Amino acid sequence: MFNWLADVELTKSIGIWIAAIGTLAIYSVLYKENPAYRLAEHIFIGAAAGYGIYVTWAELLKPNWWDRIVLGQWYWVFALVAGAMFYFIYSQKYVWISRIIFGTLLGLIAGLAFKGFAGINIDRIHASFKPIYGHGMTISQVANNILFIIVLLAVMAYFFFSFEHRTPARRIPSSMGRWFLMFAFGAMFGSTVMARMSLLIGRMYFLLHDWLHVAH
Amino acid sequence: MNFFERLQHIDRRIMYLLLALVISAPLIWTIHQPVTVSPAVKKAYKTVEDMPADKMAVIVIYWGSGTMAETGPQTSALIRHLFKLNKKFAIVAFDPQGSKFAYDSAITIGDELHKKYGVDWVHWGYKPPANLLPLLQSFPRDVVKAMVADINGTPLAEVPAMKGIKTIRDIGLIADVTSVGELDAWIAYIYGSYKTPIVYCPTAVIAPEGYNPLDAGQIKGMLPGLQGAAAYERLLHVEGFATVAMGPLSASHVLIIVLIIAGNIGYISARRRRGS
Amino acid sequence: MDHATLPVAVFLAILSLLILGKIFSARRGKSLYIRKIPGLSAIDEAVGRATEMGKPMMFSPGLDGLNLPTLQALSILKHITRIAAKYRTRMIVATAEPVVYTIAEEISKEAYTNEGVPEQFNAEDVRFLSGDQFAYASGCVGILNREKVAASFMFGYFYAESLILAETGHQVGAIQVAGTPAIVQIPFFITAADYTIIGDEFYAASAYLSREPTLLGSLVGQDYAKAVIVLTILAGVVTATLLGIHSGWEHSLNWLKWFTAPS
Amino acid sequence: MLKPDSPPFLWALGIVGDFLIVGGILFWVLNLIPGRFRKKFIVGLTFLAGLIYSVEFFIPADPKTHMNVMTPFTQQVGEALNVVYAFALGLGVFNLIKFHGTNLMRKRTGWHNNLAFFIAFFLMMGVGFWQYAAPSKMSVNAFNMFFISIVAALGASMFSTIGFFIISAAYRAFRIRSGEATLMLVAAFIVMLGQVPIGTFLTKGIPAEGWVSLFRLENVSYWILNQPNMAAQRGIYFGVEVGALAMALRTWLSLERGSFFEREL
Repeated sequence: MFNWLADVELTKSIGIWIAAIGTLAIYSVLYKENPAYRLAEHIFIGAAAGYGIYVTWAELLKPNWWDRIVLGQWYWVFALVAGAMFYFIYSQKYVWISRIIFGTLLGLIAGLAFKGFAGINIDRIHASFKPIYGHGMTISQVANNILFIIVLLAVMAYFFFSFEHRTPARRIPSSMGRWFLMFAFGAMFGSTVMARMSLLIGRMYFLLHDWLHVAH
Repeated sequence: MNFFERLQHIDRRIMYLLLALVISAPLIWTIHQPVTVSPAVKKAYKTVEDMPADKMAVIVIYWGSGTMAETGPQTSALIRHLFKLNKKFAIVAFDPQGSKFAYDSAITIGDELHKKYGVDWVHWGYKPPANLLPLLQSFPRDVVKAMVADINGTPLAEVPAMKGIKTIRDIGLIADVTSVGELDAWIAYIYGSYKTPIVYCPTAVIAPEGYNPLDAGQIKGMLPGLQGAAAYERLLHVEGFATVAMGPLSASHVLIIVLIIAGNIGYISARRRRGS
Repeated sequence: MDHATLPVAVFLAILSLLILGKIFSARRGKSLYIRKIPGLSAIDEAVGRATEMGKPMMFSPGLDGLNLPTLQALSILKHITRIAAKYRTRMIVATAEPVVYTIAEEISKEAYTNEGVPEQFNAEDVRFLSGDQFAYASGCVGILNREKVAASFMFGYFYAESLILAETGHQVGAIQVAGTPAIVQIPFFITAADYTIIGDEFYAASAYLSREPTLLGSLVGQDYAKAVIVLTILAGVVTATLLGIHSGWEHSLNWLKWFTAPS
Repeated sequence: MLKPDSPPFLWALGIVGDFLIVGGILFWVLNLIPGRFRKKFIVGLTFLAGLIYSVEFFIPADPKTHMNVMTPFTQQVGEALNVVYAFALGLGVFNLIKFHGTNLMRKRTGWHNNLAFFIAFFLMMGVGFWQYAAPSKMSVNAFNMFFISIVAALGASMFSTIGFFIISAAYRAFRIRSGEATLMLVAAFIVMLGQVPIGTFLTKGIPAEGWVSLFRLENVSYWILNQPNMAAQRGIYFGVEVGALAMALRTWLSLERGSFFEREL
C-alpha cells in the first residue's frame, strides 16, 4: 500500500503539486482572508508543531540528554526535574516552584549580559576612534570620519531621555539625530527590498519553473 | 477626484498583481542585465584568492529553504571559486535543508570541474544550531575531534581532505553564508580569538548589519544577498540563477519606484487642489 | 571577546555602577525628569479606540525565547494588559515560544485580577501559535483578520515577520504601536505601523509607562552610561587625531589597540 | 543495573523512576522552606545563577587555551540549559492541543480547520519519527516529501509575501509629507536604485575612475550604507545595548520587584 512512497520521482512530483497548491493558498490572503488560506494556515501550524517535536527529540534530547544518561551520566536526570518545574505554573498551591526555574533562567540571562555587551560593543567603540585629521589621510577619509562622528554623536544625543531638549544646544543635536535616523532607516528599507524581492522571485521561479515548466 | 489624485489611492491588490506580472515576465523571457561589483564583493573575492593554498576554507551553511533564492547562489559561487583555485574546503551546516542543498550543489559543480568528494572537499555534516556556541569554542582547538564525522558518517580522521587540518591555524577562511545573522558569534569566538579571516554572505536584509564589522575590520568582505551573488558570478565569469534573477529584480525595483512616484504625484495634486 | 581585559572590566564596572547608583538614588525619592516619547503616549489612545469599537486587541512579544528584549516586552505587556483590563477590553497575546507563553499567561491573569475583573480573563486569549517563524506569522495574520483586531501592539525582538504582522494589521484597519531593539526591522514598523518607538526607547518604555522609581532611575543611569561612551569615543577621536598628526594615522590606530588587547 | 544496550523502554522506566525519586526528594526539601523565605531564596538563586557567566567572563583566561577555571563549567551549563528549555516545549504543545481540541470537540465554526491541524500535526510527527527510528528509502522519502512540500514550502511562501507587503508599505509611507518622511524616501530611493543593474545604467555616463565616480548611483548607495547608515546604526546600538545592560542588572539583582510575577508566594 505504501510502496509508492519509495518512488523518488513520484513523491517529488506529488510534493511539487502539494507545495504549489499550498503556495497559492497562502498567496490568496493577499486578496482577502478566505477558507483556503485558513486551511493552509492550520495545516502549516500543525505540521510545524509536529516537526518541532520530532526535531527537539532527535536533535536535542536524544543526543544531549538520553544518550548521556544511557552512558552513565545519571545526573542528567536533574535536567528533567528542572524542566518539570515549569509545569508547576498550573498549580495554585505550588506555583512558587515554577518561580525557582524562572528565577534561575533570569539570572543566567542577566549574567550573560556582560560578555554580550563587551563582545559586541568594545570593538565598535574602538572602531569609532577615528582620527579627523592625520598624515596620509585623503580628503574623503577626513570628510567621512568627521561625518561619522557627527552622525554617531547626534544619534546618541537623540536617545538621551533625562534632559529637557529646550535650549538650542540640546535640541539641535537631538533633532539632527532624528533626521539622520530617518535617513538611515530609509537606507535600511531600500536595501531590504532587494532581499524580499529575491525570495519572491525564488518562489515565483518555483511556480513557473518547477511546477508549470514555463520558465527557463 | 481626477486621474492624478486617484494615483494616491491605488488599490493594493492592483499593485500585487502588477508585481506578480513584472516578476514572472522576465523569468519566462530572460532579459540580460549588466552587473556591477561593489568594493565589499571585491574584497571578499580577493580574500578567497589570497587564502594560503595549504589551508582549508570553511563554508558555513546557516539557512533553510526559505532564503534559498539568495543563499543558494552565494554558496554555489563560493564553491565554484574555491574549486577553480584548487583550494580545499569544508562545509558545515546548521540547518538540515541547507546542509543537503549545499552538498548537492557542491557535487554538481565538482562533477563539472572534476573535483572529488573527500579529496578536494568535505562536508562536516549538519550540526544542531543549539551546538553552535559549544562548537565555536571547541573546534578551533581540535577540528577532527569537534566535528567527529562527515555527512556520510565517515570519521573525519579517515577523510583524505582532512590530512594536516588540526586546529584553527590550518583554516584560512570562514565563509559564513547565513540568513540568521549569527555573525557576532563568529566574530566573538573565531575572529576575536584567532583572527581567522571571515567572509560574510548574508541575505540582503541582514546585510546592513555587516557594514559595521566590515568597517571595524572584523570581516574581510561581504556578498550582500542575490546581488552580491550575481556580482561574484560576474567576477567568476559564470551565469547562474543570480544573474538570471537580476532581470525580475530590476523590474520589481522599477515598479516600486514608479508606484512611489505615482503616489507622490497624487499627493501633490490633491494638496494643490485643496490649496486652491 | 572571550574574557574581559582590565580596561574592559573597568569600563563595564563604571557603566554598571552609574546605572545602579542612579537606581538607588531614585529609590530614595529623588525626582527625575523623562522626556516625552510620543509612541508610548499613543498606547492609551489605541486601547481607547478598541474599547469604543468593542473589538479585541493583539499583542505580540516577538519571536525570541526568554532573553533581555523579551523580558522588556513582557514588562510592556503587563502595562498594556492592565489598561485593557481597566477598560474591560479583550487582549489576545500571540506567542512564539513556550516559556514566554507561560509567563505571558501569568501576566495577563494577574493584570485582570489586579483590576478586580478576574472573570474577564480568558485563558484562550493567551496563545502559543508556533515556534516556527512563518507558521507564527501565518497564525498572527489569521488572528488579525478573523478576530477583527482594532489595536495591535508589537513589542519585542522581531525578525522578517515584522512587516507581515504590521502590514496585515494596517490592512484590517488596526491602530498599531510597535517597538523593537532589532534595528533592521524598525524601518518596516515605521512605514506600516501608526506609532513606532525607536531603538532604546524600547528599553525606556516600562519606565515611561509605570513611572516606578527603580525604572526611572535606571533610565537616568543609562543616560549617564551613554554619556561615558560618548566621552570615551571623543577622547579616542582626539587621541587618534593627535597621534595621526604626529606620526601618521595608521600608526594611531595601532596604538589605540590597548583598549581591546590582549584578545 | 541497566546497560547501554538494554532495551530503550527499560531505560525509559529507569529514567522515570530516577526522576520520581530525585524530583520527590527535591520537592520535599523545597517545601521545608518556610513561606516567607521563599522569595528571598529565589532572589538568591537568581543572583547565584547570574554569577556563573559573569565570573567566567571577568576571570582572566589562559592565553593559550582561552579558558579559565569556570569555562568548562559554563559550557556544561549552556548544554544543560538547552535540554531544560527543550522540556518546556510541552507547555506550548499542550496549549495548541487544548485550543484546537476544544474547538474540535465543541464543533465551533471552522472546526474542520482544527481537524486539519491535528492531521498535519500527527502526520509530520509520525513521518519524522518513522524515518528516525526505521530509516529506509520509503520512510526517508515520505519524510522529505512532507517536509519540503508542507513545512518548507508554506514557510517559503509566507516569507515571500513580504515582497508584496513591502510594495504596499512603501507606496503608502513614502510621501513627501514631512521632512522626515522625505529624507527616508530619498535614502530608500537611492539605495534601491543603487542595488540593481538599472541604477547602474542610469548613471553610467559618469566616469568609473577618479573622484567623480563617487557620484555613480551604486557608489552613492554603497557610501550611504557604509557611512551615514553605519554611523547611525552604531549610535542606536550603543543605546540599545546600554538599555539591555541595565535590564540585566535589574534582573540579576531582582531590583524590578514584582515586575513579572506579583502574586505572593
